[in-house]
Amino acid sequence: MADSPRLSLHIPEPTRRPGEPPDFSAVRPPLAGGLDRPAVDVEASAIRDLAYGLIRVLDDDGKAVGAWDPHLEPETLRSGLRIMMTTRALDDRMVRAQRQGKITFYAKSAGEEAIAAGQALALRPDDMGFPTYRQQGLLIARGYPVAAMAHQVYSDRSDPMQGRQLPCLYSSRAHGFFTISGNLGTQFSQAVGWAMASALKGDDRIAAAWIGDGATAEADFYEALTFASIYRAPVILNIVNNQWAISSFQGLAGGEETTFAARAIGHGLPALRVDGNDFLAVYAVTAWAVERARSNLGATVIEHFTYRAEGHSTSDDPSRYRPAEEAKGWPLGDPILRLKTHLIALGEWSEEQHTALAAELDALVREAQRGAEAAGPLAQADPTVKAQAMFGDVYAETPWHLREQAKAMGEG
Amino acid sequence: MADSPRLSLHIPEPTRRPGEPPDFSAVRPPLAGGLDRPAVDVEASAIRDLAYGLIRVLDDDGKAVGAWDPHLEPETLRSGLRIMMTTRALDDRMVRAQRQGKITFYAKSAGEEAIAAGQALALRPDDMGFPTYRQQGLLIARGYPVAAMAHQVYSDRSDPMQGRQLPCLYSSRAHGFFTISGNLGTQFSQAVGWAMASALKGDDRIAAAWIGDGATAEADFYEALTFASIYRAPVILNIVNNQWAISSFQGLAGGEETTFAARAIGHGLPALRVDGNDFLAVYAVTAWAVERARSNLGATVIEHFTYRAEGHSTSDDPSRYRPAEEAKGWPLGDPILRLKTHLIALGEWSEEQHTALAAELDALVREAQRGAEAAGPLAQADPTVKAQAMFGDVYAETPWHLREQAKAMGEG
Amino acid sequence: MASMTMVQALNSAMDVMLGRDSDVLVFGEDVGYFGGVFRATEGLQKKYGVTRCFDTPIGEAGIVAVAVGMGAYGLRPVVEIQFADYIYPAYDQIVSEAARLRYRSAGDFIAPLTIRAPYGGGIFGGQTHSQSPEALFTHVAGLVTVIPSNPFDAKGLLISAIESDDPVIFLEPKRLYNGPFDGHHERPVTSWAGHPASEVPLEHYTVPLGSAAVARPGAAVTVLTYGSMVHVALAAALDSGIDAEIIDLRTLVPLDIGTITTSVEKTGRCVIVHEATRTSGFGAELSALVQEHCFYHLEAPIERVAGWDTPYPHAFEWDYFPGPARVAAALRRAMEA
Amino acid sequence: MASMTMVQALNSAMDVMLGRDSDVLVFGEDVGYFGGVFRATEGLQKKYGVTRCFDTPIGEAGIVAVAVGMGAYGLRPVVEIQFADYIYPAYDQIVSEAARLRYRSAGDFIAPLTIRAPYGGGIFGGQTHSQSPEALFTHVAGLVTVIPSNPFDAKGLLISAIESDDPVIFLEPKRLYNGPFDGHHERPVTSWAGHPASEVPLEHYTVPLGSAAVARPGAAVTVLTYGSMVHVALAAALDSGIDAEIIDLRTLVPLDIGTITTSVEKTGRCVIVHEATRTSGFGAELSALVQEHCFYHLEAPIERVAGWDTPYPHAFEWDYFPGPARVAAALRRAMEA
Ligand SMILES: Cc1ncc(C[n+]2csc(CCOP(=O)(O)OP(=O)(O)O)c2C)c(N)n1
Ligand SMILES: Cc1ncc(C[n+]2csc(CCOP(=O)(O)OP(=O)(O)O)c2C)c(N)n1
Ligand SMILES: [Mg+2]
Ligand SMILES: [Mg+2]
Repeated sequence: MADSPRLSLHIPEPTRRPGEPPDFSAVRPPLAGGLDRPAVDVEASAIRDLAYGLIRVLDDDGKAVGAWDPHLEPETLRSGLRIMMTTRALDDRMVRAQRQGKITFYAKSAGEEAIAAGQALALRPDDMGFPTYRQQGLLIARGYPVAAMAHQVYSDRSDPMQGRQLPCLYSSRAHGFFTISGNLGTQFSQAVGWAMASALKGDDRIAAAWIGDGATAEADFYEALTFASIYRAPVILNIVNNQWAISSFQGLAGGEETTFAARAIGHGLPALRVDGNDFLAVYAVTAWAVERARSNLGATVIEHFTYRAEGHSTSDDPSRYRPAEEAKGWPLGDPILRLKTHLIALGEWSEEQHTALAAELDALVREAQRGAEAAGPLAQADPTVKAQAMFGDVYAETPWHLREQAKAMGEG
Repeated sequence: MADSPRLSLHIPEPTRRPGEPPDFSAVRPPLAGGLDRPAVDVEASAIRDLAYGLIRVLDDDGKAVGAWDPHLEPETLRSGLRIMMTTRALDDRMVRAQRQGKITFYAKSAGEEAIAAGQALALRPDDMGFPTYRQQGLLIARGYPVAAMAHQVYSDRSDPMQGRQLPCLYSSRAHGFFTISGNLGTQFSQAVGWAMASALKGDDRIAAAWIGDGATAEADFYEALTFASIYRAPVILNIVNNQWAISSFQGLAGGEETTFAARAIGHGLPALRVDGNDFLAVYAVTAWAVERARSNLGATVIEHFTYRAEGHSTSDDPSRYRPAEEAKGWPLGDPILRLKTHLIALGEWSEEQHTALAAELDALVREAQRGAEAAGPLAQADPTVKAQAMFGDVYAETPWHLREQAKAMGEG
Repeated sequence: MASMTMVQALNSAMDVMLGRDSDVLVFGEDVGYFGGVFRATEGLQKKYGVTRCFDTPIGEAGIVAVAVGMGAYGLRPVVEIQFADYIYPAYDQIVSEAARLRYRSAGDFIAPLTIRAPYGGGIFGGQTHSQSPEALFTHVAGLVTVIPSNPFDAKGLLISAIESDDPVIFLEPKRLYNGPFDGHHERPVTSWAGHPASEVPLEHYTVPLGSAAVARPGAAVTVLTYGSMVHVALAAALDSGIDAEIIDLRTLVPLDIGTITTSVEKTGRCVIVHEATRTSGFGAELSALVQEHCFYHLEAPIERVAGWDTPYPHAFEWDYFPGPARVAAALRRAMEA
Repeated sequence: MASMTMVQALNSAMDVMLGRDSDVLVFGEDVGYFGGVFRATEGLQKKYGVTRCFDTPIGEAGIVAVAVGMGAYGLRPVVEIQFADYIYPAYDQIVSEAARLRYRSAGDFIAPLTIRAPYGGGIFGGQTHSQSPEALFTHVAGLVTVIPSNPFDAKGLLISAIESDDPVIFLEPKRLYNGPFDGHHERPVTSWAGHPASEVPLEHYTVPLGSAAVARPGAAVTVLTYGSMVHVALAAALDSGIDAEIIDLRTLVPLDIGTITTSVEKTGRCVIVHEATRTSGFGAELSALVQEHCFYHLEAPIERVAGWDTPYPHAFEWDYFPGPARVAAALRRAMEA
């Protein structure tokens, strides 16, 4: 006993900090096409290894290779590209608006656009999504007007959320897009409830949920896995491992010890780990999980291995905590560029088309922005509109005390 | 799309209900001694299979076999037997007291005594335990007076908890026994904090925590695994899978899908799964985890595979939800009987000694009960004692509003 | 009509709603096969099948979260938290999610769930089987908080709660499950049989949310209370001979302010009674509201009788439980002021 | 002495305590290398090393739980919840564990932790970066709840909190971090520089828990308030010309009842101001207490000015935030009654 060593505590730290060169030596992406694609009705226990692999389809030359190649029509590929490029164009424009003091806040999904885009196309439009603030691409893919997004971000008189939500916290039941919470993680277990309801009603719609690497530490993540596995709910549980949670690297969420996909194993759920910057791979794993869920075989956990290419949000300055050049060094590249290269290699796209599309989308988001600015701030709307926006929808019917307060607000 | 099948929800159900014969066909205990004992500094990823095995030392003839045999001195074996038998004697006597209306509530650990006893002996006395209400054996093993336990259970004038806690929710810092919460699970993550503190201070004490199969669904379980793995805390995280959580079988906590030990895998923690009714095996796995933790190699998860031989508590009637004969059919037997058989087989114990010990312990717990009854209910103590018990220790110093309330209570 | 205990009336409410509306479902820890540790869901699984009434893992956060998701789908989940003391792990899902879903989505998604939980003392349950956490919900905009005091109201209010499109926290005074306990613990236990409010229709009916009841009309002093304390207050009025008007609030939010102010304007005196700890309890809000609405009618300070500001200690059930003697003393003080 | 903003003063408190007591440690989301999203822990990791000030996973329940365990070991953890709006996942660990450890173990184990959290509005943070949840803690016996309103108090109170053997909920008005914002959002932003309370000793000192301060002496009406609203109340007094006595409560539980009653007995009028939603807010408790203690001195109904009973909507920052105009109107009503 006397000779027990003194204990010490391990505090995870990233290998590089500002001023140092980036270090991705721990990320050794395997060659594309190297992993088998099991049948969708495989036992979860038979594919535990996939939790430690990385499913990739696009190789370094932009060719689609291996068993996971989803063999998509060029039309679908171009749709995916368009969704991703729209997302990026909107993000860029809105961040500029924030820098100009026109809006209070914005969160981009730069570098991660393949996830929402690829998954949206593999899901059915009536499947319900439970997104985080980085799945704006899902809304775009499902045809929600970019103009309406700008109205929300501006909290303007046409904001469908009536000014009640922080920018980017969209909601659209009609587009299968669950109302985003400011609280991390809460939607993950709710999605399981939605999927359970669908199964209880003998419906054929499934649910998909997203969570960040950092937020996997929230209890809701665990409750989701527990309920999904026990009731075999038709849900896809996506972990978007973009390496960072504000200033915290993924080692602070457990990424030093094992993969995030491995969390599924303790619940007997199948786990797929995918190159999140590879549109084709994202599509392919999602299609596998969709088929499994829709065949009543239960939930799948997917870890999307990606990188948050910019700051956490407009409130953040990543140069304070990570090497300035880190984003550029990310070994899995840029998802838009990779899909573009693939399409061009297929002979289904050209630089000219690309430039033209970028210009078109730039015009689209400018137009959306103009619309938002023309609508004018909801905060300056007339008192009855404001009172409804402030006091409506707290309850199904507004009770006396809120009616009194609305009146008091009106009186100043 | 049109031909997607209708979804349906899986609701786990045990294979047998009251009126049916027990069914343990799913429990196929492997032969004792069949598993290797890895070095304590093994990588967790190298021993994932142990999460799906079952470590057993005592064979059907009561012989200790295989690599996990801890080769204990007969003296230690007899200590273990005594702890288990004391636990059972106290439990039996207190349940009788409850049936007689002398106490309000009691929870036994019948059938699970090997866990607290075996682990207490493998831990150092100054390691801190974060128990549930079924680790009373830990307190007994560490020399806490049975008389004091009876005082607590009776909420009598000598109750060390001053009548504030439900029976069985003991606390003794001096015996490394953390105050038991009525809320399930909360202690599991607290134990990790204690262990982190010990490591931060360069101490050499470790922590051990226990949780039931049912309570693994609480968020605290997950937070414990997360923090323990990330900071490599010196803690042993024990899951006591006694097959039932009040009326819910372990399938409702995920036991249909995989083992509870497997939960460790998603956090990169080593997991051991042990025959919880085998005192030697429990001791051996604990000693392994203790050595690992004390060597600064971090946390281990242990699943103790056992059976809750009686009702959940005195408030429960298990015949309403499980076959009456189920307890008798449990394939892993009774832990006291198995250790007794082993000791007799070793020639270190006899039926006579056993009977004598049982009688001695029966006298001990009767004496404890008499002491509690002699002390008299704290609720009938004089007003100043009651006011202190009621209003003391809410804060370090009693603030004015509590002093006023204490006065008001005194005035009736 | 049948004579029912409160727990039977609650069971009947769920039975009726499961029968009427295929979107209603009931789940929680031990509520399925076993029928709940207090038997509130007894027989429902057998009658409606395992997908309409089922057991869950012991994860209150998960239980409420999946209920929120089901509500968003279009179902009306009724979940049981085994004891109100165990609702805190679900607190984030209740406060940040269920309560705000409609507001933040501008009506796009709603959370029409009912969260049932036995609350309160009187059963020697110690610190974690005795709590009265209602004030932790009344502070949260978007939640409806309901507490019945008898079988008839329990069934009618629970049906209203299930039919409501708002999330309802439905706290059940567990000490009243099997009888109208009035705090006289030294007397023989009484059962609901014979009590007028135990006559409960077998079929569907509602007691509206947001409406109080006058449990005893009186002229001398107004008592505002709910749950178990309604019966304690009735006993205190009897014991003290004070002609108290006892108002059973039934719904705490939204509150029936009209019934309250009418009574206090008449009596000029007010005593508030609850089991929950005093500081920041719902009694504080009631006191503030009465003072704001009836200042010029008040002839005596508003009194609060409440649980002490301590955890509920196991040994001292009857020193903690605000019984008829304490309430009667407050009535006397209010009359003498 | 140095001129400090509130965030610098809080940083200084932690710095002093990390330096003095090797059992103190600081952790939370983004508090280590980065120094916290509001910079409250800036430089502490560099100065004291990664084991004294470090980052945690995003699991508030886990953060508080490990702090409870560390407290039981003998350390004094200071944890940051990034926004008070995100404290609910930890609610069970706070309410059922930290608050009750000493009581239930009869003093065997204590939870001497400090939970810091930025709270309140004024920064266009929307529903989940603006909440004022203090009343959800003041109802819980065993917790101390502290809210400073200026740099000097912030440092002195935080040191007291860290030294306290009780669990302290330490809510920081984030809108005051960098200046004494008084609600006049239409005016240029003011900084702490030059404000008397920005003169902060570099070394150790304490402001005692449980003691209020008179932020402005006055004779006409008593204002009970705390946090950001102290400055709003000061502006309202100035704007209205009403000679209000403004009491900065600083600690909500245990409350400094003496300072309150002395003032109300003098003025006979009372206005309570907080940002939190009105119903069951801490203002209700204050109103009830004032009424109970000073009934015969009250010449006008006690007024409450509070946040509306809705979530905090992003677009309507200044309609929601109870600004000087609303407070001045209440002062006038109190004077005219
Ligand atoms: C419950 C809760 N805790 C803390 C926060 C503050 N917060 C907002 S985003 C964020 C980081 C999230 O990181 P991650 O989950 O990896 O998602 P990412 O931003 O990388 O997409 C934090 C800590 C929050 N919103 N909710
Ligand atoms: C947070 C919480 N939820 C629910 C309960 C009620 N409860 C007490 S014991 C129990 C079952 C626990 O089962 P398990 O964890 O398997 O432990 P065992 O009793 O089998 O040892 C339940 C649901 C509780 N005490 N705390
Ligand atoms: Mg991330
Ligand atoms: Mg169990």
